[in-house]
Amino acid sequence: MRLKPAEIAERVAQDIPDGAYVNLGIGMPTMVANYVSDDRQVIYQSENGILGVGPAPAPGEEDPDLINAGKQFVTLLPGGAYFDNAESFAMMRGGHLDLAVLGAFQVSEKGDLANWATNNDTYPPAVGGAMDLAVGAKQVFVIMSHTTKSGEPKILESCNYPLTGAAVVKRIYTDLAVLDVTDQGLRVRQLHGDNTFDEVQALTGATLLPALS
Amino acid sequence: MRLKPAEIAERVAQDIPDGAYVNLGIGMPTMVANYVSDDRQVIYQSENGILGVGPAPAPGEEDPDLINAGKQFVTLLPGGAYFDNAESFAMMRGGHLDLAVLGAFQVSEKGDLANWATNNDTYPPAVGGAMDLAVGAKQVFVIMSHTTKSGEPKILESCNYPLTGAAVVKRIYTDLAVLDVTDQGLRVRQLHGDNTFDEVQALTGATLLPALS
Amino acid sequence: MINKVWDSFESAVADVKDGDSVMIGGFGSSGFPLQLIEALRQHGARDLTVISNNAGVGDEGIASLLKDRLVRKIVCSFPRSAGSVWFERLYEEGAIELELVPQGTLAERIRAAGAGIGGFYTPTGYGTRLAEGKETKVINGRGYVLETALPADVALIKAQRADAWGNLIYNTAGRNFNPPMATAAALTVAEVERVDAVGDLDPECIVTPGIFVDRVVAQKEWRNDAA
Amino acid sequence: MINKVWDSFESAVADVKDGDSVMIGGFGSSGFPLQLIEALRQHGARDLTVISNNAGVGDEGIASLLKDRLVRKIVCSFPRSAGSVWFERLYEEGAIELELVPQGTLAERIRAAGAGIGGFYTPTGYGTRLAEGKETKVINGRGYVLETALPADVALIKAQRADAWGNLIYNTAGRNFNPPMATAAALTVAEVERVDAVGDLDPECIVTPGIFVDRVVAQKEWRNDAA
Repeated sequence: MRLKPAEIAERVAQDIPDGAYVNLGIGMPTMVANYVSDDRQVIYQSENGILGVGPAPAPGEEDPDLINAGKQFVTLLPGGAYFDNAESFAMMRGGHLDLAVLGAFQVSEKGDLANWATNNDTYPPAVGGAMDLAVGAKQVFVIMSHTTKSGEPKILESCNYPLTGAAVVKRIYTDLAVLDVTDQGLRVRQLHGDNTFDEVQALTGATLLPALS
Repeated sequence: MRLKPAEIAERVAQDIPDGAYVNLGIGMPTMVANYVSDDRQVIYQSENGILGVGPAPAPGEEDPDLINAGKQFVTLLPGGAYFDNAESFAMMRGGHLDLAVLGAFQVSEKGDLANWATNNDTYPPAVGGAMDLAVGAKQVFVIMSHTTKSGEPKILESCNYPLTGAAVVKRIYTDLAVLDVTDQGLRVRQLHGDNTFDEVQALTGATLLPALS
Repeated sequence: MINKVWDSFESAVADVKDGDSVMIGGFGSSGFPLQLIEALRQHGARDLTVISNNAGVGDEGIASLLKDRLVRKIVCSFPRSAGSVWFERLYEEGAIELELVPQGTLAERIRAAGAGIGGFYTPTGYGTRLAEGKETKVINGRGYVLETALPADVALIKAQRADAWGNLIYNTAGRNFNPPMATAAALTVAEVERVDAVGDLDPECIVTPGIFVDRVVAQKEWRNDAA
Repeated sequence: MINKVWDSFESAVADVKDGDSVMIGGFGSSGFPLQLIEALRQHGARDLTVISNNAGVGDEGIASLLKDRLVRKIVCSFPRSAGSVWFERLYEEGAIELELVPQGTLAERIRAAGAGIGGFYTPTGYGTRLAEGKETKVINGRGYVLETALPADVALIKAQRADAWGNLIYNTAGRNFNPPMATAAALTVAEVERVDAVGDLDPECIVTPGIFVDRVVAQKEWRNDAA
């Protein structure tokens, strides 16, 4: 049983605490904001210089300068603030964000993250703010499909794509399971639906530890 | 013939160009602002985070937070701005100020500046912003008496007090003369009143070059 | 009297030289000095090094400089966006050099140049391909990469409001790279929506003090009707 | 709901521990968190390292901490002002350690700590006594000194206005060391003149975003009468 992307995002949202300062990466991570329950106040940062990112504006109400890292129009919540990119990345790198939720190509059992480049050298590389977030946030959660479209594992003993950061990922949310990166190795935190440990292990390129009871 | 401190300040003021961004050190340098002619617009920076420092406020009009580096109450000119100390010293160190006018204990013929500590080790040292200004401003002018109170030269082949910065001074304004620090050495730019080259040389601890005609 | 307001975009960029390094503010479509870029394109200085977060999309802005083959090298964090066809074409041809820099390192290198800092140790990129060949240092048990200041000959930036002293105020997320770039170039030119009277910008809210700005050009003529 | 407003200065500093490093904002008489300092003095934590631009004058503020002999070490740029009698007395006795740092280097080390920068190369102090024993490096022909980040356990800062999210706005030159210190400590406590409703501070003019601030205490009770 595989969760849909929106369902993985919903699962991540359950683990975002009230009052947290959070940066959501482009793509699937951005969906997480849709599922945080209304009784929690979460403050979203956008790398281009926004703290307190609000929902999309009503049509016709867009401020042409007010976009998020994914270049989508957004709004500012009351209590939000603007700053420049040097300050924004000082905030990120300086360990002030409680959490970054990022997509990934691959994650290793040590928490190494690969999410900026493949081994396809004919294509120009692009890194953006991924490396800064990876080393800067107090915790990094990864949200991704457990395997590639062709069924290859994306969770490995070591990444074979270029690293974004070494030993930075704390938890991995996939369509099959939730895994914690621990000093002992990758530990299953939750199996989705009726998935069994052995089924998830078979689709994982690193040895898993069973959930603690 | 020795100029009074206010007269030296007046002489410095003549050399401050229209439109210049200037930091005036504490003490005699601060007097320079009193003598800049009204047809020149000079923007003064204060290290504690002011650009566009204006004159002292009228009695009773003081803002308790609005002080200059010498802890005197000041005002802000229209067009001025506030910023924090990290930004203020970024501005100074980054070479954005056209000119710093500083006092000195000693200056060497190479333009070394000593203005923060003597060799009296029983007294606790204090440096403030002197070292940042010395290396940061595009030009450093020194304003000081030519000799100590006991008549010892303050302009020397090399400073025997601890340096504030090496090879940073461009011009020295004293009660006796104006001297330029050049690649060839210290060159007389102007002798005040009826002072002769030989009289000034006799009170200087480094070899002077005569003024260019 | 200090007056940094220039009449035209053309004159404000007329002394950009072949081979210059040019910072261009903006992030996505936000806070881009589009009219300054167009003036630079028409000016035609070649062999430029462009420093910006992106490498342009479509035919406009930075992409127009690439299309006209005025750019020898680009220093950026994210050259590959949807529609960055001119960058991709030149890159495939080997007609443009790319220096890829993590976004925060790019911003911090620009700030360092403006702040007189020669270099700094950042944890970003440590242990990755983007740190290869760079000096590293372990400080208090953590690994850091040495990155150096990145100055430029010219910065083209975009703000919302200015005054004749060059003070700048931005609009919402339109700040992005503009304030640090303003500090880091030998010549800083700001495209603004309007010019206010000196003293009309709140000194508590000025983001870029005028000392960092050499020239200001308004997008259209504007008179301080409130005065 | 996020509410960083605390009821009293006493409770806001109650968990400062013996041996902590404590940043204290302010420059001269401007932007000093005097009531937080008084609460810290009464709290009585000892063996403190104080990081501030000055070492106090008279009997008030930082000087009151020295007078009560709560401070083991002071990191500052200008300890010797007219009236800094307690610092001078303890220094003569050998009862206080002094780390003298050029003012811009002090501000930049604090900023570096808040910005995740491990260290940086500054030209300030190169070739002087204050660079003795430090690593140096010549970059593009200019000499630089390596300085490291300076974090703290606690920052006590002063602002003019705050909201419950911890956003801060300052008054004129009252910013000084307060904004960089806000970013550099594990626990940042702000003394403010008043607390406004969330959303009442202009997001274009907020100097310290609330993410850097843990606790806010108002100098007197204040209600948002405009609301």
